[in-house]
Amino acid sequence: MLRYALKRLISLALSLAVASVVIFAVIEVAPGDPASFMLGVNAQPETLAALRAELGLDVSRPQRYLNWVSGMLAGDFGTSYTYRTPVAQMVADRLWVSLPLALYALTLSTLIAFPVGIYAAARRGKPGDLAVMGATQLGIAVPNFWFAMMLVLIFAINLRWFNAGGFAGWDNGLWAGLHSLTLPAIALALPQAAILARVMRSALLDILGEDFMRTARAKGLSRRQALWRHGVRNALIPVLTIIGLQFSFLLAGSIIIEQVFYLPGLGRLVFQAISARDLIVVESVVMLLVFAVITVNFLVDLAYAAVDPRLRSRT
Amino acid sequence: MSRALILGAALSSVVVLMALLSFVWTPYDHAALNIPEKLQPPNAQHWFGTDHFGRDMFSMIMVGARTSIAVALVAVGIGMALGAPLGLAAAARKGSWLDELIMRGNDLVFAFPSLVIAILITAVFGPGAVNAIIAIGIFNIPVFARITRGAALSLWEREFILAARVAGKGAARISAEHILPNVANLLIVQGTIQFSLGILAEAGLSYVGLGAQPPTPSWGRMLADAQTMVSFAPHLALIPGLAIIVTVLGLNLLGDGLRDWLDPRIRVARA
Amino acid sequence: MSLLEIHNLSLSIHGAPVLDHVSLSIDPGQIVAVTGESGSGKSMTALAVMQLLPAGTVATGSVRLDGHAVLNSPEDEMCRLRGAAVGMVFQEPMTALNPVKTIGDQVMETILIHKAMPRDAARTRAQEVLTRVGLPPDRFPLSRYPHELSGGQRQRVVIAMAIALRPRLLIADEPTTALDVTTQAQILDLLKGLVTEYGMGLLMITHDLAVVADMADRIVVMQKGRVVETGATDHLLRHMQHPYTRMLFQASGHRVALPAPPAPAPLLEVRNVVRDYRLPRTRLFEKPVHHRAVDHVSFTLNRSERLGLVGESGCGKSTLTRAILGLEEVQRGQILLDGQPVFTGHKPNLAVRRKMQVVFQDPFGSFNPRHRVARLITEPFHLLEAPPTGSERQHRIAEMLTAVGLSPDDAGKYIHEFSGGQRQRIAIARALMIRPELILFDEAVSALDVSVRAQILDLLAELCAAYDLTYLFISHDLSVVRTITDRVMVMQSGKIVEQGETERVFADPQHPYTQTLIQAVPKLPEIGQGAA
Amino acid sequence: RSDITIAMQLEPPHLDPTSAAAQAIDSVVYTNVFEGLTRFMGDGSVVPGLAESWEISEDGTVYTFTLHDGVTFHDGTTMDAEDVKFSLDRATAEDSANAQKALFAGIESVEVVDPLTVRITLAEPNGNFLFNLAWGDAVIVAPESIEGIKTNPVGTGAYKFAEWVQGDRITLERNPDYWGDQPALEQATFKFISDPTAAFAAMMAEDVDVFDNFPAPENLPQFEADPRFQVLVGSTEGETILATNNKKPPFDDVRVRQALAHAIDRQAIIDGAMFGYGTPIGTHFAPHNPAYVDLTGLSAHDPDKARALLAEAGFADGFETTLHLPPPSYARRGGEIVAAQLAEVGIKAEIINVEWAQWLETVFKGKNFALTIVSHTEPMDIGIYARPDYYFQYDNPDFQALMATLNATTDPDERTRLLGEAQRMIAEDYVNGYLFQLAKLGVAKAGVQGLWENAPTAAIDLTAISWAD
Ligand SMILES: Nc1ncnc2c1ncn2[C@@H]1O[C@H](COP(=O)(O)OP(=O)(O)OP(=O)(O)O)[C@@H](O)[C@H]1O
Ligand SMILES: Nc1ncnc2c1ncn2[C@@H]1O[C@H](COP(=O)(O)OP(=O)(O)OP(=O)(O)O)[C@@H](O)[C@H]1O
Ligand SMILES: [Mg+2]
Ligand SMILES: [Mg+2]
Ligand code: NI
Repeated sequence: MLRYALKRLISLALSLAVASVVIFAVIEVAPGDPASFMLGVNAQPETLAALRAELGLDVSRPQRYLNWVSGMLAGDFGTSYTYRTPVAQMVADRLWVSLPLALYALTLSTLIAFPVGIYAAARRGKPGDLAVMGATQLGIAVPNFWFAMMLVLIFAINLRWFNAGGFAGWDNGLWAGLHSLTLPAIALALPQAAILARVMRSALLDILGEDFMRTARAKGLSRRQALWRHGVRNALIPVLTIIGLQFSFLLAGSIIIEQVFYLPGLGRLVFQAISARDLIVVESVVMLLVFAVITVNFLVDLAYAAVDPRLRSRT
Repeated sequence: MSRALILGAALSSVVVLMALLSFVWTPYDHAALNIPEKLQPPNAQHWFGTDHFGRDMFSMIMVGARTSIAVALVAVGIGMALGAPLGLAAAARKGSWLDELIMRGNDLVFAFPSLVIAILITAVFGPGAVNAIIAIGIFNIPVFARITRGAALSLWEREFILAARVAGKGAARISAEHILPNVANLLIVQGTIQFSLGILAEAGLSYVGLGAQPPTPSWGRMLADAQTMVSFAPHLALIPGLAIIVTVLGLNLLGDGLRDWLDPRIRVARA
Repeated sequence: MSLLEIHNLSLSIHGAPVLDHVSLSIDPGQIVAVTGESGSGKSMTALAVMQLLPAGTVATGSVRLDGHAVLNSPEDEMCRLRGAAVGMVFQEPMTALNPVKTIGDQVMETILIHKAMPRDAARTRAQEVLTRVGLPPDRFPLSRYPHELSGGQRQRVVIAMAIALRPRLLIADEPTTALDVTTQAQILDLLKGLVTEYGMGLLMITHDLAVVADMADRIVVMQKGRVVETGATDHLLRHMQHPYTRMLFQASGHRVALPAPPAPAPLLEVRNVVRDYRLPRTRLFEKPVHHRAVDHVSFTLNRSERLGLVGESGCGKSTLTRAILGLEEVQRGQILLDGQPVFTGHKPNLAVRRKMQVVFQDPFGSFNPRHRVARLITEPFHLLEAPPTGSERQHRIAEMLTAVGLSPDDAGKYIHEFSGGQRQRIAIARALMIRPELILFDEAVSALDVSVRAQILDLLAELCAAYDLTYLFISHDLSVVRTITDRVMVMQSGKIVEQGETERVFADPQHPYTQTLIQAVPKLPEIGQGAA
Repeated sequence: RSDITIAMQLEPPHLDPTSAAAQAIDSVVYTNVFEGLTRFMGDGSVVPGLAESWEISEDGTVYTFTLHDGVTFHDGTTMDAEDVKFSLDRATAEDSANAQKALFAGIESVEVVDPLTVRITLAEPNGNFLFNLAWGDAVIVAPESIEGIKTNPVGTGAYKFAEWVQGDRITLERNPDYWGDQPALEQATFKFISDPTAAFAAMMAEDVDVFDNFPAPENLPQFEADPRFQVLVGSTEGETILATNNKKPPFDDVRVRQALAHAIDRQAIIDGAMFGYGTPIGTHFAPHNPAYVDLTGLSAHDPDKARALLAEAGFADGFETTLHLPPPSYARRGGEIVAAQLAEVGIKAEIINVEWAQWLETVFKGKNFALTIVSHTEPMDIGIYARPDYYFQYDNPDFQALMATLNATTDPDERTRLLGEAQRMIAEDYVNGYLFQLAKLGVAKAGVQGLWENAPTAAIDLTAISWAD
């Protein structure tokens, strides 16, 4: 177990190192000089040079890469070119929107997907199953930004049950915060729930064909008892993989949704930073997202072990 | 043949036929502006209505299908053409540095939040269909590499591969002669699924303005253009949205149906 | 009144008939063995008693279990019966247990689900039954997970689960098929003991006639969904009526006549071969640990000699085969065919490979399902410098297919169009295609039904006469090795512990391991009708 | 109510109006947090700000300002002549980061006469000087608080900076110690909503009270029809033009540029891209300015004439070119229409959508473009045509001379005449395609009063705003 964790940890570190090079390289070739963007159309050359020096843009690329990486290792993500505040601070603020949103969406999608998937698996081939499977097919096919648009149109503009967007802030209480994250979370969660429900169902169906399910029935467990006691936990293994993938997707992929609901989250930060050529912010946020994805995958791997004792003892 | 397969094939072929038909015929010139006639709801002249420039939506949807299909197809093609050989090679040299390199490379690509990178790539290299293809294609490579490797590994354990080795065949030859044909079904099915994901991805990129550029019509961009007008011209958003849904639904049903039809045992990853 | 009374049970699955008027009964304390070929409906009969039949099954007739009419019982009533009144043990111990739950939980579940006793008492009872099946809690705590046990131990857990509530009837569907002979003997003993001790009825399903003869009070022989013969064991063995029963018994003890071996002239020489597998490291920077699968093995195989290799599962037989074929490099020692090494300079020596072919165990997995027979069996031509083409090639294909008892027309078919026995014939045809000097048979008949196995063994004997074969025959089935080889080697944990003339080794085993092995094999009584 | 939530499209990068071009900074802080010696009013007039009064020397080169007494910065320090000197010196310094250094170009010296009197000497007379000092880039800052100005602006205005939740909002609070009249609102929140859909949704859901410059003209009829809202349509200083690279063949040929002008149908662009909001212009000048001359007739929509001109220039079969479009919808949508209109006369313009940063890099700085659509939002910016190195690269010595004369002229009538001449000159040279004057589209809740209808500069003057009872 420890060895397993350690090995994963090392490959995690390696992945991060390679990722940092790739990100830096991609962003370096981006056209558009941050300094001239900031100073606008009438900037004087000497002003520009002064600003470039101030931003640390006047050193060579490798040097800049090293500065960036060593800064990050020390917890210093640099200073935003445009906002002139520490990137770490900005990211931390945004994280308080993106992370709860991702968790909220993930919780919603899990809460929807589990019962639905189990229901469908238990009624395999019956009308209930077919209806659920049809609905999930549709759920997968719906682009989430389009879904978000429709949600806003219906629930915010017409019914006015929710705010059309924006974030009330956690200072106004948990409820206010959650309320403003509800529509975005639904927009993110439903298509994901459709995928998760399908995975849950097919994993369960696979498990239902296993010998030990027959053994359980032979002990006197009813179909339902066997499904819950022996099926669900085994089915968690493939389901966990998907949840892991989805979390990364939700965290990173909410860019568009944050855009639709104008939430001050990480996704919007990246978008703004890209269009403002705030390279240091882009680099750091993307790096952070990669870090999050890799870490989540690592945690998922560890979670496997919690679910599956076979992995635990693989010393 | 299952109902899913028939329905999926029907929906997908309607879309494909529409795209093909658009090369020779559309009701109107999809690019012709007619500002006095803008924002008409669906009617007898314009079946899907007109957009904010008075263009015929039906013609735009037809030509847009072309864009979506082309971008997704080429992206999946890239993913498969590069991913499958990598997967075969990794499986053939299981446990070697090559395998390790390929798999770690895969993990790395997987570790990048795909949408962010797609946005980054198109933002850096400029928006446009070609860059969208590359951005989507890159993330298809590990999908195909991984699935090919997984299937190939279990095939390498099979005795008929051992028999081929006893017959003196090398890894490359075995991969081509024995492994590839046996993973082909899997690749086709996964390809269909990736194709549908590609269409969604293209729509997403176009929606944020990083996909195909005007005047090439694209469903995602039609949605973006429609955004502010849904409240008074809902057809602008509904129609491209439904076009995407129908296409993706059709392809997914086709993929699922094909999988059941070709081989009930193979498992397809959908992520 | 009987414990289990099956009367005129007929079953169809999605309209296809599976059982046809099956009747049988079991009394308390009685062991009834159901035997018959694969697919004859044995398992379906057992599942009908449990009412765990696959979806789409229609049953008629009657099944009375301990006075309850089972066939039309509602599901909750059956739930009460299953586990409490009737327990069941399945064939595959590796998959019969839930991998994510401890063995204690799984045994206790039987007790708790029937609310037979409170949790503490259930725990005690679980410990008792596990002790009874030979897994005392001090050595096998309840907190073990299935993967921490061997196959035989897992099968014991399954049995413990089935007997936890002392059911009146125990159904065992091929409980030992997946186990090796020594473990099989232990499990069978355990079952016999339980029957006498608890006075249970045991419905035992097996295709191994020797096991049947050894254990059962009564025998039921099934064929194609029907009971063709039934009776008390001794009586039935002595007065077999039905031709199928006779065929079955004869095929089990099938003997073939091999041509006499010629004077020894070495063909294959294996000298001091060692094959290590590197195990995953347990700690990061420690030295890699190795598992020695083949441990200093040396032997010589003479031209036209038929050599057997026996040993229990995992002792290294297949590993040795792969080493001989030059598919893997060995860590130490030398393998020479006709004086030439099979592996030179880290590369397989194709000139030597040309002289060898192999037949594998799995008749379903040894062929690429996407190729036709002609292409499949000519694959070894790849080894030749000038493979025959055109009509020469067609001729060779036809000749080989005929030699293994198939028709030349079969060349155009796909592999799924053939039965298991036919596939094994095709595998032999493929091996013979390039007229190798040496053929390796790795468990080549283990997956086949007894009757089919008999046919393949006959074929081998014929081919020995016709083509003057030299082969190494690997099997864990001692009776097969005994009849098809001239000389035999016994392998244990990678080492050859004994070798010699087949008859001598079997009649007078020297090494203790060989002795256990031979003793553990259930013996079919000599029936006297004479073997073909 | 005494608070208000005002939405705007762009979030300011920071809050120092004296060191960046971003208009969003001015929108938040101009006159609210920071004040200058003079200031703009909603109608575009320039009135005294921190300066109570001023005197101008005979020759027009020496300005003596008398400051208001008792003005303090939000940190309690007093605002006096030293602060004015500091601010102007900082703006004119060699390493100044001021984005509009040109405004201060003529300043020779700034002297402190006494704590409430400042004397500014110019190198030559400048008729625009008081106007220049009203810009956001010329506000008065204190040396004590300059260090943290970007995130914690300290000014003299009626509102103090309170909180900034980046990516979301900035909050200002009323300054009880304000030297002038106390404004009506106690608190104001600026929310940043760039996405037009989100803007519409936020307005409709009444999440915000005012949208300063509503990004989606197509939604205005809905607001107009809804009694909950009022729509304020005004004008901006934004001349939207099809900027043309005058050095890049074939656009170095005036006939080709003229053909472009005749190929374009302005009304279609205003209707299609702006849903009817905007005033057609025929030259680079704001129509609401008294000196404006209507020259749209010079470039009336006439595709046949355009084709004829192209044929004359040797492009009978048209040619291929590119069209760079920055993000605002006037450019993106307008660009699609322009491309279609150009296609009609045989010019195939490939659309290249760019972000602002890229636009600045490739188009503005690199001059690596053929055509682009952009709105020039600085007030009175016809002077850019006198800069041959400006991105559209119009190099006409006659025009440069004309501008020099204009700068030295203080007589209003003469100035008007010269401006008219300048307008005509660039229109007849067809330097750029002149499309329309960008409208200022404000949306607000029905009860909000005192909003600026026009936008002489980017500002949301909170002091004027109040709620009707
Ligand atoms: N789930 C099922 N659906 C349809 N047919 C089935 C199913 N399970 C078994 N059968 C059919 O029922 C018949 C009897 O099968 P059964 O499993 O009882 O044979 P068996 O005697 O136990 O064979 P074996 O020795 O191989 O276990 C076979 O022809 C088989 O093909
Ligand atoms: N690739 C491998 N890596 C590590 N260990 C292996 C590998 N292949 C086989 N082994 C181990 O080597 C030992 C011998 O395996 P082998 O397959 O030769 O046994 P066998 O005698 O053929 O058994 P069976 O009768 O089950 O086929 C086993 O303990 C097995 O776990
Ligand atoms: Mg069976
Ligand atoms: Mg083996
Ligand atoms: Ni008798």
